[in-house]
Amino acid sequence: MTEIFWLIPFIPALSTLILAVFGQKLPKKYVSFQACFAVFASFVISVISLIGLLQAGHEHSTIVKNLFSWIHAGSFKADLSLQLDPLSAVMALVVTGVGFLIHVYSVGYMAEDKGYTRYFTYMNLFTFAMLVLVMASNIVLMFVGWEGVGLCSYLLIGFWFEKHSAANAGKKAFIVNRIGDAAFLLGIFFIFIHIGSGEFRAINEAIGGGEITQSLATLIAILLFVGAVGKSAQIPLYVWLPDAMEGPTPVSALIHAATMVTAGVYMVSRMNILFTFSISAGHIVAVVGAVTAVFAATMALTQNDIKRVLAYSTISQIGYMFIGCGVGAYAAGMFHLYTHAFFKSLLFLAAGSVMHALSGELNMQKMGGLRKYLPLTYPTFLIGAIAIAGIPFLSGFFSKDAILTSAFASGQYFVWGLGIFGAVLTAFYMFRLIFLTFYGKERLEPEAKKHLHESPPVMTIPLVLLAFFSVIAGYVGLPVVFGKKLDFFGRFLEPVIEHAHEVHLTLGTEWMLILISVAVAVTGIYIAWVFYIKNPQTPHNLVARFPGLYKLLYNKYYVDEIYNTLFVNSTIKGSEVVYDHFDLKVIDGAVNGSASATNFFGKVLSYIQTGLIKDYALIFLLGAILLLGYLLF
Amino acid sequence: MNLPILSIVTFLPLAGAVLFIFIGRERENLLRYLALFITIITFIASLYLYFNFNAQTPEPQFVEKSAWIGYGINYHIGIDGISLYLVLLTTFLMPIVLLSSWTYIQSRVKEYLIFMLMLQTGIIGVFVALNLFLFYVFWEAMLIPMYFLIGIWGGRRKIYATVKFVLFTMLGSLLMLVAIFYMYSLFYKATGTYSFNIFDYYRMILNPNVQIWLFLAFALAFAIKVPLFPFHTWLPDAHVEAPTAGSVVLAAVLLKMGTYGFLRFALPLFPDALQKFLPVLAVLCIIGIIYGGLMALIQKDVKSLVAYSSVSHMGLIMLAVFALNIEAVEGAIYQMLNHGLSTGALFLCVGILYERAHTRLIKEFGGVSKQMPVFSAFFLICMLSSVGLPGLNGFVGEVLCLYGVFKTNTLFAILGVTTVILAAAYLLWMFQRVMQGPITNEKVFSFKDLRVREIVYLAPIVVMMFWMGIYPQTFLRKMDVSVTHLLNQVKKKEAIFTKAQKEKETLPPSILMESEKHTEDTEKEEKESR
Amino acid sequence: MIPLSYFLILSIILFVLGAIGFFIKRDLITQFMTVEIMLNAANLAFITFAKSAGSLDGQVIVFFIITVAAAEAAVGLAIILLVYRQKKTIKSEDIKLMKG
Amino acid sequence: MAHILFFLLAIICIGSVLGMIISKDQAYNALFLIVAFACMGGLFALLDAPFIAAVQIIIYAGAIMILFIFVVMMINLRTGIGPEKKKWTLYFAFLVAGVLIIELVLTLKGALKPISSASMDKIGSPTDLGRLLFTKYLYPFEITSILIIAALVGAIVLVKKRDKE
Amino acid sequence: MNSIYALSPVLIIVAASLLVLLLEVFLKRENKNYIAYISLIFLIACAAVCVQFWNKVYSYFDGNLILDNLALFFSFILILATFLIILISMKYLTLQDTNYGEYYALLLFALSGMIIMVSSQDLIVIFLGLEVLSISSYALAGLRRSDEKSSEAAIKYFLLGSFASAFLVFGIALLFGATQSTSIPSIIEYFQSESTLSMMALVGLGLVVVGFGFKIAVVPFHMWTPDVYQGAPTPITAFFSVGPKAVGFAVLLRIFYPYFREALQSQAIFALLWIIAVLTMIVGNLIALRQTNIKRILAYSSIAHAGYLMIAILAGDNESLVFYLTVYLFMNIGAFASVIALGKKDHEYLELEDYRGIGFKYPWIGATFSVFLISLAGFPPTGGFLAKFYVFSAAVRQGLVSLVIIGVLASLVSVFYYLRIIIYMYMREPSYEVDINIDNPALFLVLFLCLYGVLQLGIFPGNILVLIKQAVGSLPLL
Repeated sequence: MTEIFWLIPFIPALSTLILAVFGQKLPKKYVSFQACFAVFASFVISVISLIGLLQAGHEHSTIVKNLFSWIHAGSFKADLSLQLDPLSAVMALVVTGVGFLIHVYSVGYMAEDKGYTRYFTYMNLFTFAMLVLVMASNIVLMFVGWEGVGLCSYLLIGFWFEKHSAANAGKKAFIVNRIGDAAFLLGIFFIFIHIGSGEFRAINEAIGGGEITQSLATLIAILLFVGAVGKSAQIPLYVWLPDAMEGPTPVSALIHAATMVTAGVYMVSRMNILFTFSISAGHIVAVVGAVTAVFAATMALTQNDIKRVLAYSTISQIGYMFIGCGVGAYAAGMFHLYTHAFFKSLLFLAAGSVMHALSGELNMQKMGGLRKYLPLTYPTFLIGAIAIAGIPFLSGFFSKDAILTSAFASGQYFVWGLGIFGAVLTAFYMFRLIFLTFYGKERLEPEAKKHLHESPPVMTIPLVLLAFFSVIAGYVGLPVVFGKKLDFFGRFLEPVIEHAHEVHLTLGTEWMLILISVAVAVTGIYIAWVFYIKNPQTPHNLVARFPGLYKLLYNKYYVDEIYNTLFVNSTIKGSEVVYDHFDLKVIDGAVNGSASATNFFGKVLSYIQTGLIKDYALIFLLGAILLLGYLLF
Repeated sequence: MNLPILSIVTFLPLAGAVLFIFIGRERENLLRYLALFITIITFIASLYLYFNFNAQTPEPQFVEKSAWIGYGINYHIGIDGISLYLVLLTTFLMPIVLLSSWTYIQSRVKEYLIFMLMLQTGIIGVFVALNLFLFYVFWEAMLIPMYFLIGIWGGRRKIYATVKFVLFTMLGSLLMLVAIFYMYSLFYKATGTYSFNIFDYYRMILNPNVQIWLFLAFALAFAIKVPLFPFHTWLPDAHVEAPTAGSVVLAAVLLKMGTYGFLRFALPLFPDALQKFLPVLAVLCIIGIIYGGLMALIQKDVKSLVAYSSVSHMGLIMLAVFALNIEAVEGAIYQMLNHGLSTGALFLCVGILYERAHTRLIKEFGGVSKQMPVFSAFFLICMLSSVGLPGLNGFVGEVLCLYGVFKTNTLFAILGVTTVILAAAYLLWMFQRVMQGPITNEKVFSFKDLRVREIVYLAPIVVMMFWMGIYPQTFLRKMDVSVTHLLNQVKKKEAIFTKAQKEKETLPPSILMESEKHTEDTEKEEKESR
Repeated sequence: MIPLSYFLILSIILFVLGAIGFFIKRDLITQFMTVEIMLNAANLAFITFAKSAGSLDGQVIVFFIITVAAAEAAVGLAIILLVYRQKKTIKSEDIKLMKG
Repeated sequence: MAHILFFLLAIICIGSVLGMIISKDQAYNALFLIVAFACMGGLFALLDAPFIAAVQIIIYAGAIMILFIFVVMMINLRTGIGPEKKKWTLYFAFLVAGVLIIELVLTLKGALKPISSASMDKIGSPTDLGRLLFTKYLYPFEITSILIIAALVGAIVLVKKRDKE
Repeated sequence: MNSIYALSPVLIIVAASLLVLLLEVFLKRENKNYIAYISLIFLIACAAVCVQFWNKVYSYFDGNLILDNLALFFSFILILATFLIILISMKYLTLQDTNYGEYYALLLFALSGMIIMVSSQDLIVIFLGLEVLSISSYALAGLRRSDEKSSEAAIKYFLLGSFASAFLVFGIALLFGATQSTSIPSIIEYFQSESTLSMMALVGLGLVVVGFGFKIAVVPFHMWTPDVYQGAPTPITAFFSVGPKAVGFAVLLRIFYPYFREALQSQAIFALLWIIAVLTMIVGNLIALRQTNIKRILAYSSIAHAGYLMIAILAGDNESLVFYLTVYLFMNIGAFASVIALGKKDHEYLELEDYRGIGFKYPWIGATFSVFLISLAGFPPTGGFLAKFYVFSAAVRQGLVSLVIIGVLASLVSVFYYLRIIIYMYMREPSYEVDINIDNPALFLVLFLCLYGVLQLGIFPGNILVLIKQAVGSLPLL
């Protein structure tokens, strides 16, 4: 039954094709139906194959389907072959599951948009690319998906291309990603040169067999990780993600929260053997993740754009996932990825529903007290917030805790510390968001207030479902304190994830850690409550106290500005100078110069031709004289 | 097979051109349809070549050989796995090009079509010729129709552009001619027989000191054609001024003649000199890649932007050629085809815009997608294929090229990879400024979306892009053997020469490989010369 | 007996004088005359060589050269007349319609 | 005796050539030319070429020069035309002359063979000349006829008045 | 076979010219064309007679008249040239009122002179032939009496020409002094026998080169060319650019081919010719860049081509030389014929400006002219390319690589000004009306013939090459 798993990516592909070719002719209803159905179908199949895997058990937990040989040139062989194993199964499930819900949500959200068909085409295309990414059995094919999702994010961010900002954001996203991809490509080359194959299994065996040296492994790992940094918006390549919020909100939910941005994490766990093999690479991953987690969180503190806050939170959450991978707890990382998919997309969709209600308002300062107007959106949003803040018994809590625990266990206390600090911040800004939006006095535009309304069921139902999952999703991977065998998730992934650092902590420490993380979460929320409910003046006082710090945070550390001046503008200015003064003046000048020089000589010579007989005779005589002279001497 | 299929493919267009002379100039549509018909027939004929091509042998196939003028000048044509695709590319693009200029060319249609057809024969001839003389004849003859095409139907600075194009190209090719003569006389001295047959020349092992000069002459000619970095300035002018069709042919096929020349002549004939100059050339390629990209970034005219982009792309292709390993060379050939398709397609798109706006300045556009959604889809795909997005043709070639280069020299590859970023940068930026954003220039509101004709000629290219991106084996399969053979040739000759060098320190200008005996046509020459 | 080289030297001098004359004279007729001088110098040389070789060939050749001179004179003067009719001058400086 | 005669003729010859170069009046030039040719004839005689000498006097000094005189008269310029006045031109001319003379004279050394006295007396007699002319040099002789017709036609076609003019 | 028969080619031509002269007197002005037809018939007859002698080497008047294949081949070329010239002249003469019967007579005289030159080994005979040619040429140059330029051309050509022939005569004199002979074979013999050759002989040879250098217009003896070419009636210009050049090279071939075959390249004279060749190519092409008058452009181009031909002489490869001359005949006459085609009553269009848009107004003329120009520039698949190809490859085979490189660069320059004419014809919009007299069948016949010739020689030169092989095979190898 699992053999048909290879259909998973191709159903959306087919649907994309149909929509792309005939889309303009088809009725809206049908379009949305087909789009959603395609994703749903693949969802069903992935469920089936997951079950198949569970039955199959550990020994044959990896099925590879080689469709056809793609590129064969010399030693470079890459096939179009898909692979089903626990890792890809989980990812496929997340992608199709969450994807399906978001598709449904979009039906409502995009109802009035002119580019309706185009939107669903892109969405299906994205689903296809993402599935290829996760199910590829070799790294080149993975790269295909990798770039494919990049393309889709480009298209969907720039979906409203009439807006300069949207077009810009799309381009920015693509180019920044490309930087990572270039490194990724080099990594691939290294793998091919030294391992001779791109198949994951072959790579893993090779590394297991110690075919490559520690340092080489590190090099490759870092190159690949740069790719991941680009895709998953970590320092220093995170700058595109906040701008990506220019796209429709469901897009942000699907691509920039649930699936695509986490591809980096997936890739790292996919290559976990490599990353484990080279210790230093692991450290780098962990540190980058931790720093990003905090850094992004701090930027989230002062934002007023509801979606940007979520964007920064996404960055920081992915940071957590990388912490997990970095410290060798890939299962934890993946676990967080999986839970995060639910609650973060929930948050986005809820935010989208808020915007929908306020006819596109994004600024939290213009909201407040909405909870009575949005009876369904508010609780779902709240659930999401709680989940992400890491309050016990919701999904976020389990996954984040798993990560931090293993970070602590791995002895990288610095990382762990950052993680904890990040947790405080997370709790704070999430509840700042909640309070500013749903509590306090209404700061609405009168215009917006007129047609303030809860979203239609087609949008709210997905919210509810996601909220449900955000609550229960965590229970597939309970902490070890509840007994090893309850960590279904980790056990399920075991065949593909090797356990670098077995968690060996006393139960006491475990409990202690759990308490700490709970405590910080609560603190964060409390501070937020103090700031925005108890006495709302505090923020202003703080701003008054530390204006510099505030400006710094508010302007996101001026990173965008720095990048622009440092890379973008300098390149363009430089090129212009070179073009004007080198290309045109020197190179082309040489060409034209030689031509005009020739012409000039012609002119000079033509002066000799005076038209006077005597001069002609003179030249003649001179010629004769020289000739004779030459003969004589 | 008794039908001289290759000659038919080569000379059918020319025959058409001759036929045209006798058709009244006022019957323009008849002429157009006839030309289209001829080119399509040619394409079909060339498909025959593809399907009956035997991928197992490196030997040239569909060979036709007959005595012509004497002195080693024979009519000797054939194709191998390398030239096959370039021929196909040409025949495939020609009908498209004609369709693209269906309405754009309104004045002097007859002459236009005649020159187009002549051009096609010239180009195909270059790719199929196996006799150096024949090759040179086509190589030069091809200039004339191009000269007229740019010069008559070109833009404002058309005359400057076309003269620059012709003179620049001739500078190289004339020096190459001298080199050809030199080899000719060397061969004569070595064997006492005249021959221009490249297979005879392959058997010659030249003294490195001689090789250096000959190689430089050949390399210059081809480098100008490609164009390699310092010789590129004719390209933007020619592209900008040429009519759309001209630019397409120029970018898609003419530039390939340079790379093809390197593969067919410069590499196998002068391996030692090649080794000597490899670093220099590679560096030039690298500069070309980055420099071209940067220049493209800041062009104000869409066409010259694409022109510079092809400087960058061709740089990568040449770099791969010089990497001298199977992946790279196959990648290079594949990338030639890709570049042919994608850059050609980009020029077509620019042409479509130009037909509507009568300008190519980027700042005149903006928000065109809103008016022309279908067009923007096509444009997007072409652009992405040029960017090298996986799933489209560009990726396969690019990845093979870079991989091959990587194998021989990591540093070069790392520098070369920048093309991945730069290409994205300049093309996406251009796309954003032209197609996206709010509509600033009210002229844009009057734009009509693609006509059926335009879709008809863009669609096949796009289909090919996907095909070549998703199932490249169709093409890679058949070039394998030839490329391997080529590389072995290069290696083998080096080996033999070093052997000879060991034996005696003072070397004759040329040795002849003992292994093989004369090919039959040199024997014929012997008879003639007696 | 006069050494023949004298004659040769004389012929050379005459030849060169003729050449120079052609160069520094400014009227067509005299320029043509100088050419005649040059031809005669050549004649002198021929006859001297004939003498030295003791064969008659040289003299016969001279005979031909004289004929040539005559013929040239006929056409040449005709042309000069033609020019004069049109331009009303025989100054060679005035004949520079075409140059460059 | 012969020496004196030679030098006399030579000097007159050169002198008249110089005169021709210097003087402004074409008529004088023509006369100078006649003198020069006459001397040339004398020199021919000195070289045992009596027949050629005669021909020289008759054809050149006679026929051709008359032609020149005619033309000069027809044109009949009021003001004669002298040689170049520009200094540098003249210097240059002399320079050229010097160089050329030197070069040519240099060629002479060891070029001449001693005269074979045997053929002394016979040489130059009109009979031999005539015989030679109609045997060995028949072909060139015929050609001269073509030459002269051509010249004739050329001259006529150029100067003859056309009906319409 | 008796010598009268051997004289027949020359005699036929002369007879023709005399007949023409007679008819000129009796025929009325309007049907002067009959004269042309008669001369054409005679030319054909002459060619037919020449065919009889092919492949049999005769020598009469002890070597003064030899009818070897070389002589015959050149005679063919020259007769063909004259034939074409007469065809292009017919209409032209009536349009540009130069319609005298003497025109044809002189043309034929010139032809006879040339035939005499190519079919002789004796410098004196050659000199006489040269004079016949020159004198007729002087007259022909000045034949457009209505036009000042024409007579100016005549006087320039005449004075400088006679000046040059004085040098030639003096050179012959010196050679005679050194060798006691004027026949080329014995002179060559002298050059090869003498261990230390006397300066006199060498200088004599040098002066002979000067004399012929004038005729073939090589730098620095080329100064007359542009002016005379511009001033002379256009068909005559065409004639000058082909006939005398071919003859001059034929003579140089006779002198230098055997000479160089022996002591190749060590000779001072060789270096001299080398320099002359280079100068000629460079100067000719460079000055041509500046010209705006078609006839002047073609004049300078013909100078440049003389340079390429010198390369052939230096390479001692007569085959390529002769082939080049053959091609040159077709393409140059063709080019001039196209120029003539653009003329009307009492006016010729000779300035580049006049050529704006001609290519589309008169597509046939434009197309053919372009082909000739392309051939002159040396693009395949025209004869011009193959000709250059042979010359250069021969030179390279003789190791004259540097010379060839200069040659190709020079021809690169030449491409510019040839294409410039095409630019005017096709790529510039006409600024004023240009109307021409179209009904000129003879001319179009010539255009067609030349076009055919250029392409045939460019694509299938086989048969011609065979003939040429036979022709130069007859040269004496000492």
